[in-house]
Amino acid sequence: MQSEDREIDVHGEIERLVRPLLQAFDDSDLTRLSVDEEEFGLEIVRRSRPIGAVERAVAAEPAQQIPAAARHPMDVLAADVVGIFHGSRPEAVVGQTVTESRELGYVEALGIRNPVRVGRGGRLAEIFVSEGEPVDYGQPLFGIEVGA
Amino acid sequence: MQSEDREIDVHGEIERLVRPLLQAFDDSDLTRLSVDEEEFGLEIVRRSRPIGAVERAVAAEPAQQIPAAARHPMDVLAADVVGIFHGSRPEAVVGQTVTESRELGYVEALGIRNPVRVGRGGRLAEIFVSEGEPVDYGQPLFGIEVGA
Amino acid sequence: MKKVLIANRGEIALRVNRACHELGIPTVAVFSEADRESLHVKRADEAFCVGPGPSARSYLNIPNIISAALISGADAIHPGYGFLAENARFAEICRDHGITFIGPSPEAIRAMGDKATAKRVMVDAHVPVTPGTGIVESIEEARAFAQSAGYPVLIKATAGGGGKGMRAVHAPEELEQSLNSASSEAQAAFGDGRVYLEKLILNPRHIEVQVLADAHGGILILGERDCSVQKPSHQKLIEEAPGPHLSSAFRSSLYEVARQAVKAVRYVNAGTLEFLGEGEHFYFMEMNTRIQVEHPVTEEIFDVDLVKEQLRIACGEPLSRGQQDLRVRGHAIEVRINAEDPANNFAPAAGTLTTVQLPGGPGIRVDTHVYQGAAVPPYYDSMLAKIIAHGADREEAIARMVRALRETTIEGVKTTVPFCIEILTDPEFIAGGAGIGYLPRFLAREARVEAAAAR
Amino acid sequence: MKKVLIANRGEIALRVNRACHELGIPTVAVFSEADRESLHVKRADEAFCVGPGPSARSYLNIPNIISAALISGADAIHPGYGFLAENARFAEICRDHGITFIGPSPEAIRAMGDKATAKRVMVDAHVPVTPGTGIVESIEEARAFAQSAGYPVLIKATAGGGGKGMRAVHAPEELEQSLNSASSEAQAAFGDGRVYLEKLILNPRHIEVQVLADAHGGILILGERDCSVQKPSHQKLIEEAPGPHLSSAFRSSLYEVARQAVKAVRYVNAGTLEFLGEGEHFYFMEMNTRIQVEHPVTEEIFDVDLVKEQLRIACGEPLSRGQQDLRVRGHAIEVRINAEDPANNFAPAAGTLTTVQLPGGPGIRVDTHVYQGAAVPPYYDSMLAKIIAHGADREEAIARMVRALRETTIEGVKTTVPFCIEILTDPEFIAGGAGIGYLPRFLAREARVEAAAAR
Repeated sequence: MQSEDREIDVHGEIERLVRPLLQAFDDSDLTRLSVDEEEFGLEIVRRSRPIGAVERAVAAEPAQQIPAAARHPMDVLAADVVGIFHGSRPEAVVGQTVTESRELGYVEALGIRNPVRVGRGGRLAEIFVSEGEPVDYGQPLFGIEVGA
Repeated sequence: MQSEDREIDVHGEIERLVRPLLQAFDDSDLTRLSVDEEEFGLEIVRRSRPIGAVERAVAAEPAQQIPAAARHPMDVLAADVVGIFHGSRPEAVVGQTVTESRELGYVEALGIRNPVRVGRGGRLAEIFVSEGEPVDYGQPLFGIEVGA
Repeated sequence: MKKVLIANRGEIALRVNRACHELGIPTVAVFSEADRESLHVKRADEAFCVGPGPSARSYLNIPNIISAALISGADAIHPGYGFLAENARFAEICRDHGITFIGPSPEAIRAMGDKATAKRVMVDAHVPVTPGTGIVESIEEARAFAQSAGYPVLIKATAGGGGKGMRAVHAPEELEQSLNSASSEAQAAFGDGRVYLEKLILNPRHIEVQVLADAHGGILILGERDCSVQKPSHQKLIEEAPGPHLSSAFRSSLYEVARQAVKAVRYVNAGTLEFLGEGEHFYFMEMNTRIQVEHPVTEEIFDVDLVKEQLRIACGEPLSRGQQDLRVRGHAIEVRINAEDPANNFAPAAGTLTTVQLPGGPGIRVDTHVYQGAAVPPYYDSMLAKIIAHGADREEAIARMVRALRETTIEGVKTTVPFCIEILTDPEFIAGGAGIGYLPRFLAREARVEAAAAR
Repeated sequence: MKKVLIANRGEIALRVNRACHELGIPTVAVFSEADRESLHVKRADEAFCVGPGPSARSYLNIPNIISAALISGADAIHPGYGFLAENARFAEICRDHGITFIGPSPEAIRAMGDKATAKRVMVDAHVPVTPGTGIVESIEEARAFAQSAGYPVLIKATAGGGGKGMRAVHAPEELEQSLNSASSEAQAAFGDGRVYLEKLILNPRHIEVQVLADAHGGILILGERDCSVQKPSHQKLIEEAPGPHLSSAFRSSLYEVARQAVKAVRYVNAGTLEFLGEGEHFYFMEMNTRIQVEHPVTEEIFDVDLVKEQLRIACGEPLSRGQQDLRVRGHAIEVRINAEDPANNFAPAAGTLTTVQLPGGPGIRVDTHVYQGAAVPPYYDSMLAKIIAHGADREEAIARMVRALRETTIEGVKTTVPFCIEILTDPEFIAGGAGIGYLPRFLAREARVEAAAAR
């Protein structure tokens, strides 16, 4: 679940791939499902553990919220340490334009603040975590539509 | 491995199915492989046991020996008891025409002779066992091209 | 013993194959056309197809099995359990062909196979059987029996069946009236009013004793197993050894009786005496003249290989140890993993096993013939695997079994795994010593809970 | 202990998970991105990804592991073996965060982790170490040492390396000349002619002693394991308990020394003292301050759960039994099934396991994290499974192991299964008591046989 900067036809791909996959995933006992097609990479995660329980954080919510017309590449900012997520002030809001190096939040681990900063600027398309949520290594935190 | 009375294009089927299957079978650890297509049924058996060791008795030998022009249904006479196979006198010979009810051999079990008789007459296309060989239930003994 | 033919399938065929191979004895498998891809065929040194899927034409096909033994040069046959294991005629045919039948003599099989004969033999050997009377001629006779056997008693019609002419009597003041009404009912139903009395055992435990006896008079009493967790069909589901909460007086009396019984029958090889236990009393039910499904729990607590002992005994060797060498080591439990649906009256299922992940680690033994991709044919019994958990005590054995069952993943057919987890975490099972009424009661309780939840 | 984080992967993570669950303690797994589908993740109650595939960034990532423990509320960490198990700094960090490290104190880990310190501590505790001298000043001093330690002896250069200045001396008459030539060679090579002597142990056996010690001074000596079957890289391949052909004098001396060593180090928790054994003598090599791969053979013969004991000790509880309660039960052997190719210098293999069929039945325990369809990532050690066979004696244990290995089918990567069958059926292994030179010798013999066959 690293940054994804190819241009994709989100709506078409949702129709073709995500819906049946989500259905199959729901019917399964899988906790994580990866697809790596030429024009589309996707990972569906079920967090069955009591903590950090954002069901299908990566795929399901973007599928509902990214408008069909969006054709911008997406950067996903992921946690690189295990800790507790906190949003930074001023609070980042979905739809907002965010600029390079802005601190959107931080992961607190062993008393240390590990900032989560925007790489390439763009439109904040997705917040995958909530305030105070435990996150593990590689867990997606924010999605940025680069150049939007 | 019961009698097979559909008409088949043996040569075409060998080209299409049997060769690659035999190859795959040879490369595998399988002892038995079944194929059940609409127009063709086939079973390949490897007898890895020290006794009754007729390698690929059912498929391989017919594949080599049945002439390409043969278009007659094949009856397979199989053992219905466990015992020792003996040929009857006069000895049956491949290519011979055999008539209904003729005793081609017998399986001796617990001192009892269990005759193997021709069902529908035809051309004796195949003898799958040798004199004195132990046979088990369902083991193919003779192949008769019905109506040939 | 030069070569052993194993006249069985499934896990017990593998169990016997393992014992033979560990002793360096080659094996011959027999199989039906439905079992061509079975592990018991692959693991044997030779194998013969003896018939089509249905058992009657394959695993019960005596001529083909004997012929396979003769052709392959097998000089002994192990029958496993089920199929031909308690068929005295089969044991005789083996003897007639100079083949060693790995089990007791045909005479012992026959005597114990007939319930009336078995009961008479045991009574003669002073083995307690369920107390009862002959035809009751008078109320005084009935009263005297009930007095001595203790209430409750059961009145049964000689010509009886279907519960007609049957009455449970719980107190002396009910006896006379019950006797009269039972007799009238029997007279009306069968034209025969004669009745007899038996002691009524309300919620007995199924307690069985494993024995081994060699041809030289050596006898080993390998303790008891409690197999009280039985489905409504009386099939055992969970077995354990030792039996929980048995007094040492109960045990020593039980073992002494078992020894008398083995001597009385002049029994040789492995066998099991089954009893109904109630409080400090036990009553002989029947003797199984073969290895049993649940033999591993005894193996675990006594560190003995019962199948190897069977082979040694059949070779005429003496038992590998004496009674004084045996020492109980902790506690063992066996769970039968069946391809059946407990929610649907344990209906058996057939199919292909798409996933098979079996448990492991300390204290866990798995006896199974299944593997990922294996087919479960519809012809045979539904047992897929036995999980055996051993622990320092019953508590540890249960804890291990629960975690082992949670590790078990079998997909493709419904299995008893989730149901058995429920049993093993149920306080009544954990308390130990529940009778054979336990599982039906558990099922009824669950049904009530579900019904309540549905409201 | 409310919740245990297991800072490991593979079979040992499952082993610890089993012990915790059997004791009713919830578990937290940590995993790398390469192990997302691993059983140790699925079987734990919670799981945290702590980094990418390479161990340095995941299983050795102390901040992420500690953070996972704190977030999940785990109050104890079990390190398994390898990775952080003998990292004294990690044990200290746990202590600093109020987390119980399930193992000995950081001080004990540190002392035993440094070979020079460990040797000094052991010498002080009268534990025999390989005899040796300081810098040899005279031929008389050398002669005296060789006399007392016994030939052969090894001359080594203080500045040594690469065999320069090294000489094996097998008889007194060779001593003086060897000493002179070694010194000259060392002088020429390093500009330093100083040499010292050590006893040369020609074909030692690897004999190790399992110990358990609680915080109350309780010590259990759980006998020895013989781990002499080692690959040329000195990795153990087959282990057994008890050690074959050891005299009772050897054993009682070994156990007494082990007890002294544990006391000297004020050791608490499970540990293993490794010795080189030669005839009636043994010499301390090192102490492993953790649970070991081969712990199951000890568990099998003593009926003890070493990981549960580790948990109890870490909770401050006393040992569950006394030395007098221990009794050796038969013989146990462990074989490591590795994803490696013995024909190609045991080169490790990664891939996907297309078939996994594991053995079962009496006396067989399987500890594994693999399953049919599982991936074997390239980052970690190549062990796929441990098969443990227990029998009434060594002969039965070997017979069971051979049949268990023959039952084992693992496809998708090359494994050590066929190679281990060859070892277990080799007369020299069967005879028992071969030293650590055995496997290299076996390999050379096989190579010669193959070369001869190729001619």
